[in-house]
Amino acid sequence: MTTPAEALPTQEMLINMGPQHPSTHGVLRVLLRTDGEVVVNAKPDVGYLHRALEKIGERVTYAQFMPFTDRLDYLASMNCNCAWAWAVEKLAGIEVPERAEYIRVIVAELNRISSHLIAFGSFTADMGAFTPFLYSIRERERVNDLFEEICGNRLTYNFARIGGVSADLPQGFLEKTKEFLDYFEPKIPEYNNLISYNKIFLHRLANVAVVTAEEAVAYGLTGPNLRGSGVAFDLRRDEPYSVYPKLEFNVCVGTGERGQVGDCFDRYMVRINEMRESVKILRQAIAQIPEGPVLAKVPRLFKPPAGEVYFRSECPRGETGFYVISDGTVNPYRLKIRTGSFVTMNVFEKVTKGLMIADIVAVIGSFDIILPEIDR
Amino acid sequence: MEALARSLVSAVPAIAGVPLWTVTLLMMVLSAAVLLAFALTFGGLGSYVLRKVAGDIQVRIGPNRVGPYGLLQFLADGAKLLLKEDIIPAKADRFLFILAPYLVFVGSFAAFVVLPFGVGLTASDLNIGVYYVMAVTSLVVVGILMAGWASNNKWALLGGMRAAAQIVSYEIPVGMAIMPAVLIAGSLSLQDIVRSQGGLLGIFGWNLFHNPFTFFSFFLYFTAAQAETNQTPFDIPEAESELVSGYNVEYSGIRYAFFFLAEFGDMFVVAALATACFLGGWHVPFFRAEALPALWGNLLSLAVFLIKAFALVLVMMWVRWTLPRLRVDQLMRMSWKYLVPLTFVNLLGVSLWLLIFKGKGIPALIASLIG
Amino acid sequence: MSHGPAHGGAAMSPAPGALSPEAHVMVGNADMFVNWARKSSLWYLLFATACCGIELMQTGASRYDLDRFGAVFRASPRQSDLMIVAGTITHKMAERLKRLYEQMPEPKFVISMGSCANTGGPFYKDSYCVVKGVDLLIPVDVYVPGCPPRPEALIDGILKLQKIIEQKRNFAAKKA
Amino acid sequence: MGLKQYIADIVEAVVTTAKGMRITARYGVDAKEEITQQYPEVRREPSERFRGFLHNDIARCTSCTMCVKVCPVDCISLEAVRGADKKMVLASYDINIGRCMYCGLCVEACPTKCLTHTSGYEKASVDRGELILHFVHEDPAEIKARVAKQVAEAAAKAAEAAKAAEAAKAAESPKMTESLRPGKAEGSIVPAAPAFAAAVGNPGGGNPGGPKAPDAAKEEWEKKG
Amino acid sequence: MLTEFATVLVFIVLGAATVALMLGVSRLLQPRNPTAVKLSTYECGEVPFGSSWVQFNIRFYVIALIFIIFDVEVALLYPWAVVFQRLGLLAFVEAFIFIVILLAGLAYLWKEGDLDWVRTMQETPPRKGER
Amino acid sequence: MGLDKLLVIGAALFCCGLYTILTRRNAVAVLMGVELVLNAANINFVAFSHYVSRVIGGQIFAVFVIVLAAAEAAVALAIFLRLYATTGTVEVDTADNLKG
Amino acid sequence: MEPQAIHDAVKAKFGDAIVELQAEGFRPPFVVVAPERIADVALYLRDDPAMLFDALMCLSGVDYKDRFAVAYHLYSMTHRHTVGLKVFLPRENPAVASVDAVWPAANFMEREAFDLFGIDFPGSKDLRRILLPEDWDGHPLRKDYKYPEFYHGIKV
Amino acid sequence: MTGPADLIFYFVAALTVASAILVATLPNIIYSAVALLFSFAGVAGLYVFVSADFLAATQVLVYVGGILILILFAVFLSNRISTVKISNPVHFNWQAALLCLALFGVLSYTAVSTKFPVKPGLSYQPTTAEIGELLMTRYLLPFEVASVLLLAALIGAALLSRPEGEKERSADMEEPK
Ligand code: SF4
Ligand code: SF4
Ligand code: SF4
Repeated sequence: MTTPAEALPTQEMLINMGPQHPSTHGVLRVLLRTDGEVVVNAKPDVGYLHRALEKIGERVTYAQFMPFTDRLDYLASMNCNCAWAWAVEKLAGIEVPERAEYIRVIVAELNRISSHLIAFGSFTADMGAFTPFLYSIRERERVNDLFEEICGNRLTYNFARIGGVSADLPQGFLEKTKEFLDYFEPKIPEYNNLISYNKIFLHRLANVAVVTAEEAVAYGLTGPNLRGSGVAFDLRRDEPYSVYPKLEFNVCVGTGERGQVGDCFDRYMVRINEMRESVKILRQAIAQIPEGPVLAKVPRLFKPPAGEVYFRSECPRGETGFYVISDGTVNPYRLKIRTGSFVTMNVFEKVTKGLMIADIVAVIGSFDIILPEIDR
Repeated sequence: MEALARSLVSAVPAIAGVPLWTVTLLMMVLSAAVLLAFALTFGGLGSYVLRKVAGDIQVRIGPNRVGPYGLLQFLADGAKLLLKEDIIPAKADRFLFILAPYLVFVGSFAAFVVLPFGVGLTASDLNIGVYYVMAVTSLVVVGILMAGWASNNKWALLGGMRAAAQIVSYEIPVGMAIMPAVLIAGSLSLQDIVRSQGGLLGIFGWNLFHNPFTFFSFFLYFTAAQAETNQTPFDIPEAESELVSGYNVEYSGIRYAFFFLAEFGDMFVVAALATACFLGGWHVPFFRAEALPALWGNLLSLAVFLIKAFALVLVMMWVRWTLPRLRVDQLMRMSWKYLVPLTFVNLLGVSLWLLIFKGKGIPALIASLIG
Repeated sequence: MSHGPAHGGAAMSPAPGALSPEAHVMVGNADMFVNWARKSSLWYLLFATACCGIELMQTGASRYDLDRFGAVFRASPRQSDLMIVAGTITHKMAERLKRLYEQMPEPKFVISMGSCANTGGPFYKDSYCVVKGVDLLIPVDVYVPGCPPRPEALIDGILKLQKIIEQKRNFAAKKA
Repeated sequence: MGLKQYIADIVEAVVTTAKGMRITARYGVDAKEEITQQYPEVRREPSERFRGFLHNDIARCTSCTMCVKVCPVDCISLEAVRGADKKMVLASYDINIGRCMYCGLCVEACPTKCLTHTSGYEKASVDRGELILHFVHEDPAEIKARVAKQVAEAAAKAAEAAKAAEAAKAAESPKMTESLRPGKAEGSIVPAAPAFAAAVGNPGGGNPGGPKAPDAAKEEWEKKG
Repeated sequence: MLTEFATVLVFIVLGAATVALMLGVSRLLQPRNPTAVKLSTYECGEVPFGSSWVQFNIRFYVIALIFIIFDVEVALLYPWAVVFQRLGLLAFVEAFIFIVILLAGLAYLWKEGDLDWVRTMQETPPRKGER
Repeated sequence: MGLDKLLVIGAALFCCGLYTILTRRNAVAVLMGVELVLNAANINFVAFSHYVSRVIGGQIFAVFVIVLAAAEAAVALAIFLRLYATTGTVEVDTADNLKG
Repeated sequence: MEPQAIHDAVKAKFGDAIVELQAEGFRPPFVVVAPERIADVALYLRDDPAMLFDALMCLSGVDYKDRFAVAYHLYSMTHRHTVGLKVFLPRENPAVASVDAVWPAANFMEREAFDLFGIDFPGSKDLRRILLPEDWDGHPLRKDYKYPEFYHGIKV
Repeated sequence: MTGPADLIFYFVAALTVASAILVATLPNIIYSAVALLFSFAGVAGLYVFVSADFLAATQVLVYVGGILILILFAVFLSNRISTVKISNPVHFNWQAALLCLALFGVLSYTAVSTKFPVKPGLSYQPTTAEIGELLMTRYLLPFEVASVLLLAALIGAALLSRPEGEKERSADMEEPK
């Protein structure tokens, strides 16, 4: 350090951001190499919440794994529930009653709303505005109430079953859902007024951490993060499953409204708009839902035929894929879970080069990652 | 103060023998103690109000269990902090770590000296009042910078650096935005400034309505002051979601409490300054408090001043709970590219106005037109 | 802010040796006051790892509003009194948890929230990397069962903790 | 950046801020918007389907072990002995609600519907041992002994009634403990609740005393299972 | 004037004394149990890398440099503000020149980009439409 | 508090400043010394103006000295920064060497 | 394009490097590739205008008791078709060339497979444990994994 | 009112001088800077005693709030405390010390022995207005020159501190796993 060439006016700092940090959305650890406020390099370090779900999957039965999918992405447990059910049904070729499919779509979309609400809320909280966060949770509480009514839990639902859902909708559920939708729909423009188009907020997000469409595809981004980069790809539309083909909805994409396509603001806006679309889907689903049974006959000791299936579905954080290998016994032979957040983390290091520390927070928030999905 | 002491000595025969300076000193200490108590309570109650306001805005209740309506919350918080272990990290620079809270607290508390709480209620009406406040608050910067550096913690260092750069940048607009009041009053003394805003129904004499430029000045000042006190959207030095808790991240227990108190003290000083310079200070709307007997006049004007100042504090909190946070570079940009030029232009505007209209404001002009 | 109590506390500092009845009362009062302050101002460390963290957030949010009890979150352990371990603790995380706990100033309390923190919960049986209960790492004051515990349950846990704090003997114990 | 842009920026910032502040002000002023529920006083009744703590109506439980088998995390431990009338008699039925994930699989599986979710969810406790719910309140050893006696008596009766050879055969296996999970059976013979709590409890919350020594913690852990 | 400033001194002393007193009281009352880990530096639960006392980024510094110049300017303008009304046009013209000269400096810095924080080292990718 | 005492204080500050300038090799420390010297000068100005000349001119002078000091500090520290950036050291001797 | 057709096309191009097509019971079907050629096949699949598999959906390690496998699930955003690739690796020193140069998405997934199965991916830009601590023993998703007793003094 | 005022004066004077001595002698440059803070503040206090209230505030504003912060920044910026204890080596320098002491002796002797034409009857007047007026009238030229000087300093400082080219980075910390 004594030779002049080395001793330069600034020195890089190596900072641990996380695992306990208010805005790493859990226990993500980011290793920041900064030059003052400018981040030279940000390496994500994950695994602090690795709970061995895949190993557990090999040791429990197909039905028993259902509650664990709740914990896969706890902000969107319903989506994961249904994804697992769909995956196993695909593996075993089970026909699901239509009403069950509708119910699944309803709960999945409701959960998408509540998950995006958290994404929106925690993102704004990361940006320093704490109030919208609490508003979003206020709305979320109502969804939670609905869920509690339908399956008896607020967060970990364990609602779907292989071959259907665990119970029919309770009395008056659809009405209450409609009520919620009526309540919720005007909130979205309110959010926009409150914060989305706030000048400060815009400035914080526009043109920050741009992920181009090519990059997004190459890095395997999915879900809102992919769409935020302007790629109109939505599994619900492009690889339809369940009753989604019968439902009318738009695929929201980032438009570069206030900056470049694929910046943080686009990703954020995609989520806000998707909530609208979900409301639309829900209204249709509620109108269309048929009567009938909700659970197909599935033997108690369920043994799917041997085979390998990769099933993916559109979860709020991107594609959640289950790669299930069955050897014909009651347990999956191998279960690999591909999640949106895990893949997203891969691009993190690339897009954060040269940003500022405050932007790191914005990037984490705009990717809407969730740790159990990363670490499983 | 000395005159007061002299009159006291002559009025009360019992203390006639006591040297004048002792009485003066005692009175100083007394006034300081009163203000200290006020500053401390304000810190406590301010935090309570902050949480209540937050509660209201966030559709919840806020503290309501500790004491009636949660009013004793601040007492509990304070006592708890007092009884809490305070940690000086082993790697920290002990001396500076200990020194920093002193600087920060003293810097913010010393500003209370000149605040014109009422007709005659000023601890010491320095004739450089406004200027003095600006000067003495720079101690806070040094304190914060020191706290950040001494902690030997990267978040704290970043926070301290940010704080220093921020407060330093916003000192210019603050100083500039408040200058119109000085221009109008022709004095730096806060009491003079307040007095210059009397008359005209007590409202239209306010500098706020003096002319369009002063109107803008007020908002410029308020914005810059929000930044000087590290309130959202300018709270980057302690940005919870970025820097964990900024320059005070390593401070615990009572040491932390002093930063906290200083922050609220600053908030009050800023609001009081805005009140004094733009909102007519202790002038009671539609009423002349000076005309009342000294005691009542003082009490009434004190109440009015506090109400105005608290209202401003509330607005600050309201802003705080609404807006997101700026990024460092945007913060600097905002100061240097927006506030600084605007305050300069504004200052020229005010002075031009004063020049053209012979120091009269719009309401005065209208009044003279009418009658 | 805490001007008054400061003096009060100083006057009631530890009584030496055997307590006279008077001193007993005083120590008792001081204890009461101290405990009241501590229980009324439980600032919790923002430490959430998994699903329970969401419930923790929702408990702090508008509907359940932990702030009512004077409990607000602090991001820095230096300023917090209470650690609510909300969520799964893996072995990779264990050391960090311990360090964070250690870095909190005395007196400090721990609530273990949810099955994962209590016993490892859903990951008790088959998971190779989950710590089977945070009490293996740090002393826990209150266990709140649930997966995740409802916000009410967590508040119940906090109330329970407040009761525990109420019974603490600070001054008498300090001398002993 | 032209002057026009400059002014437009300022105006936009002011306008959007004002918009946001109007919204927060509305919420701030409107008391009706407040949604806080004052929990300890106002306890929100959970929905009908709420999956709270488990409850076993042991009178109806047939010790069929379905619940134990279906539970993914082994939090039910059940011991039963075959009674005199060939029915199983529960010797102990414990649910570790500190480990349970409230998934409801066991309830779904229970054939007699005696296992139910209650709407209870508050059970904050200072001791991990308290989180194990015991549904059979007698000492399992006693029950076993009693049942064994009954069985023996029954067997004796049977022996009296039946042929001597058969009677002798019956006497060879006086009791038969149903160990559901072979590995667990030893561990699941827990002492009665109070004794257990006393054995592992950390009296008074054990704070602030710094962390427990790792050995002690480990021991405790082993005890708690 | 001396008494007035003496009040300031009293305030400062009293303020400092309060801090000292509270620290002292707290010291008496607080439980203390310093351990090595407790005294270690907090960094989100990790062991920090090295010390945080590193050289810092230059940008903060440039801001301070600019600040000090303007600070002095503000200091010079205050006496002007006090006498402005008395002196009238003369004062206005003088201050105008004074301010304009410094604003010119600010404009120069603005144009040269010295007021901009080093924003980012990211190159901005070209605009891409939807595909 | 008389003129002589103030002058002695001024002298003391001046000497401290001088000592700092003479002994320190760190450029920033040297700057600190310079500031002390300037302060000493200011004290003298003000003291004389207060006790002797009775006009405020001395204070004006002091104001200008402060202005100068600020400008000097800004430029000096900027130079120092530049120096540091190019040579990697803050020691004044080294700077001398590099010059030659 | 149907997997069968894809298989045929790849087979035509790479010949022996393509071992078989696992179709029955496999959704999507797998084209089994010899481990040595995986990088070439991947590159071909990504760049050939008829294939354009620009997205690697999933990369998973599998332990088939007698051997390991790495399964790649590919998707083409352009043609909207999907196929699986699979390579079988020996149990001893399983290693297959990294494809993170082809699909950057592979990096994290390969790290995961490395972490949990101990499959080596030579050529990867950054192959470290990802989920487990650096000093963890063994690769837990292997079928023969023994749970450790203690980790850093804490019972597992 | 001589008693207490004198006492305070001596106290402030002692503070100023003592801090100045610490500035000169403390080995740690950051502590030097802190001592400088007190020295500056003390000088401001002294100004009050010579009826220079505006100057006192300016002293605090510019020196403490400006120059000192600049100095602190400079110290933080330029020193690698991670490796070297911040400081500059102070070898106690006999010659310099002697020189300074001698100088001090001469100066203070002169100060004490010279009979300055001290005018009797001290007055403490607010000075701001007077300063303002003088600045606008008699010292107009210096006032405007000051602005040009500040402009020059501003531009000069900015030019000098502008980073040129790509900085090389020094990474003396191990990249952790
Ligand atoms: S206890 Fe349940 S809800 Fe809580 S973290 Fe563990 S799995 Fe998630
Ligand atoms: S609810 Fe689930 S975890 Fe709990 S005992 Fe029943 S099956 Fe086991
Ligand atoms: S499933 Fe029901 S009946 Fe069977 S053992 Fe369990 S609780 Fe008893």
